[in-house]
Amino acid sequence: MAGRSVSRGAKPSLVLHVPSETAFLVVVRDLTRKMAETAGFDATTAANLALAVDEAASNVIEHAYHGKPGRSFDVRIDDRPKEFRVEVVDGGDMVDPQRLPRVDLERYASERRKGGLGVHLMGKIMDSVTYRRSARKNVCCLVKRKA
Amino acid sequence: MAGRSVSRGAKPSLVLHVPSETAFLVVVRDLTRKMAETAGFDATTAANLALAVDEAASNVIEHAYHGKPGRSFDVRIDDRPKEFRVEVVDGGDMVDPQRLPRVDLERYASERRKGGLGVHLMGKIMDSVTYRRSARKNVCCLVKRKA
Amino acid sequence: MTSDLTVDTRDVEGVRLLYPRGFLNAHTVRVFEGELQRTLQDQRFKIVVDCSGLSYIASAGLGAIMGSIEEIRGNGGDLRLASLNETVRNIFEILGFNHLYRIFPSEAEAILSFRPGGGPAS
Amino acid sequence: MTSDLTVDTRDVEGVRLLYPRGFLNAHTVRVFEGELQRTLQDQRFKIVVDCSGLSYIASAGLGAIMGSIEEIRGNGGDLRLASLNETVRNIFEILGFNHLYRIFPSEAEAILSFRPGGGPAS
Ligand SMILES: Nc1ncnc2c1ncn2[C@@H]1O[C@H](COP(=O)(O)OP(=O)(O)O)[C@@H](O)[C@H]1O
Ligand SMILES: Nc1ncnc2c1ncn2[C@@H]1O[C@H](COP(=O)(O)OP(=O)(O)O)[C@@H](O)[C@H]1O
Repeated sequence: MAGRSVSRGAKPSLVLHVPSETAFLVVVRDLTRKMAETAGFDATTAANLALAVDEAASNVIEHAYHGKPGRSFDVRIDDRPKEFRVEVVDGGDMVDPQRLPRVDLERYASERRKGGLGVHLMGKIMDSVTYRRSARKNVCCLVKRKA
Repeated sequence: MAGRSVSRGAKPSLVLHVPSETAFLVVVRDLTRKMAETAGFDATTAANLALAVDEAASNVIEHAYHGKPGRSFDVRIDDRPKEFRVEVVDGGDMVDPQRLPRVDLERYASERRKGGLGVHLMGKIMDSVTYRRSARKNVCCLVKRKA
Repeated sequence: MTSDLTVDTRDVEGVRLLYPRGFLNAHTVRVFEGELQRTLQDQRFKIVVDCSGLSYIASAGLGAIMGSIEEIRGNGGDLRLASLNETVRNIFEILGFNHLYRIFPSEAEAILSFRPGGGPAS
Repeated sequence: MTSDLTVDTRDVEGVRLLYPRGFLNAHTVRVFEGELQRTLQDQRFKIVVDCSGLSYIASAGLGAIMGSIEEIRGNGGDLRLASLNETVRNIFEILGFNHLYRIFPSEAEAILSFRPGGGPAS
């Protein structure tokens, strides 16, 4: 068999502008997973990266916008040579990264809490998760290094 | 069996901001197909709608931007109650809708042409395809009525 | 019309089976929580969540399970999981949930584990 | 690294088989055109494109086929298609290409059709 193929290197960034409704989370997820697979991550890692971005976007809808529809946020996906970087940018309430909860899974169930798992998962999946304020926007930056 | 479900009605618009590279066409396609399925179209129709948008985006990259990277265009997807509407917006060369070719498939092969099929396909798939100039941008508007 | 999550239920040998079909995230979690609440109201504390139709789960879904487990176990029952796909199992492992919950390859094994003397999780 | 399109080739009974795997649009059409050109340079004019690995085709791919068909038929050959999925077949039908090309359910049937007395398209 003879063969030829087209494959892809790192790409300039793609931005998805998303209304503040949870119905769109699945679109954020699918796009992130596709871009992560294109960036060379295996299927399981790509699914995990998509989950981390789903969590960041869920938090924007629930906490920055308090579940109000009619707002929007951006998901900027950057496939860089050494890392896969996603920024979730919103114009809602600020996050205080110092006040993000830390989860102790041993005690979690008995505390009867439901929150905190999203931030915990993002940290487990990504190499870094940082929050900053830029041009009056909140930017949550998620980075995964390439192998 | 007892059951519950969440399903979706019409949604506000989602915008994908895309670099002018053919490598991103697959992302445009996947997003359109997903949104079309969510809007209630069957799998084959959703794939066709995704193809029409792929064709419009390909034309922007090839004809409005002449294959130059470093530019970008927007794909705005609007799931309205009675129609599914996609606008592809670019800042490149204008299209003259009058000069878009009409394909006569009977004679097509013998004319040894390769072009014209994209515009033809868009017209076959959509209920309407219109071009307009707005705020110094080219807008290609593709509409499919819901059944 | 696509449906993002449905949750069918069934009772077998006194065990309540939940069949989430679709994905379980912040958008769909209310449906799942609703079925879980109904199960507890029915005084059904032996619960198997058959995940064969579940494409993925986000923290909202995991939180719903976490939020009910004390009540379930406090009533002498348990919530056990079956037929997780690779994506879902991976998330359970990342969170260490595989140490908090008994997970079975198949629904049948999960049901059998509730019989007196039912074997340990495989 | 994902690959968007590969085109393997094989010769069987004097027929050149092309196996596009992936999708065929403006991004990937060069690869497909390259293999088609190589086929013509090899003076292979009995061609079967086995589409079982093709997820979808856009006008760029259809144009590549259209652009070579006259040369192929002018040399006493033909380009025939096999194993189209629902999405791809639907596009061929929308364009009326099913009247311009012979399309077979399987690769074997497409190959056999090139034998002297090979049956009509099904
Ligand atoms: N983008 C955000 N803006 C404001 N607050 C946030 C944001 N993300 C997280 N938080 C805070 O951190 C807490 C934990 O978030 P998370 O782990 O996702 O769990 P949950 O969202 O289920 O509460 C939230 O309850 C909220 O107080
Ligand atoms: N967005 C556009 N901007 C400028 N010209 C366009 C655009 N779309 C189509 N055209 C013109 O219409 C022609 C036919 O387009 P199409 O049917 O897609 O075939 P192809 O792109 O293969 O030539 C193009 O060759 C081009 O001249």
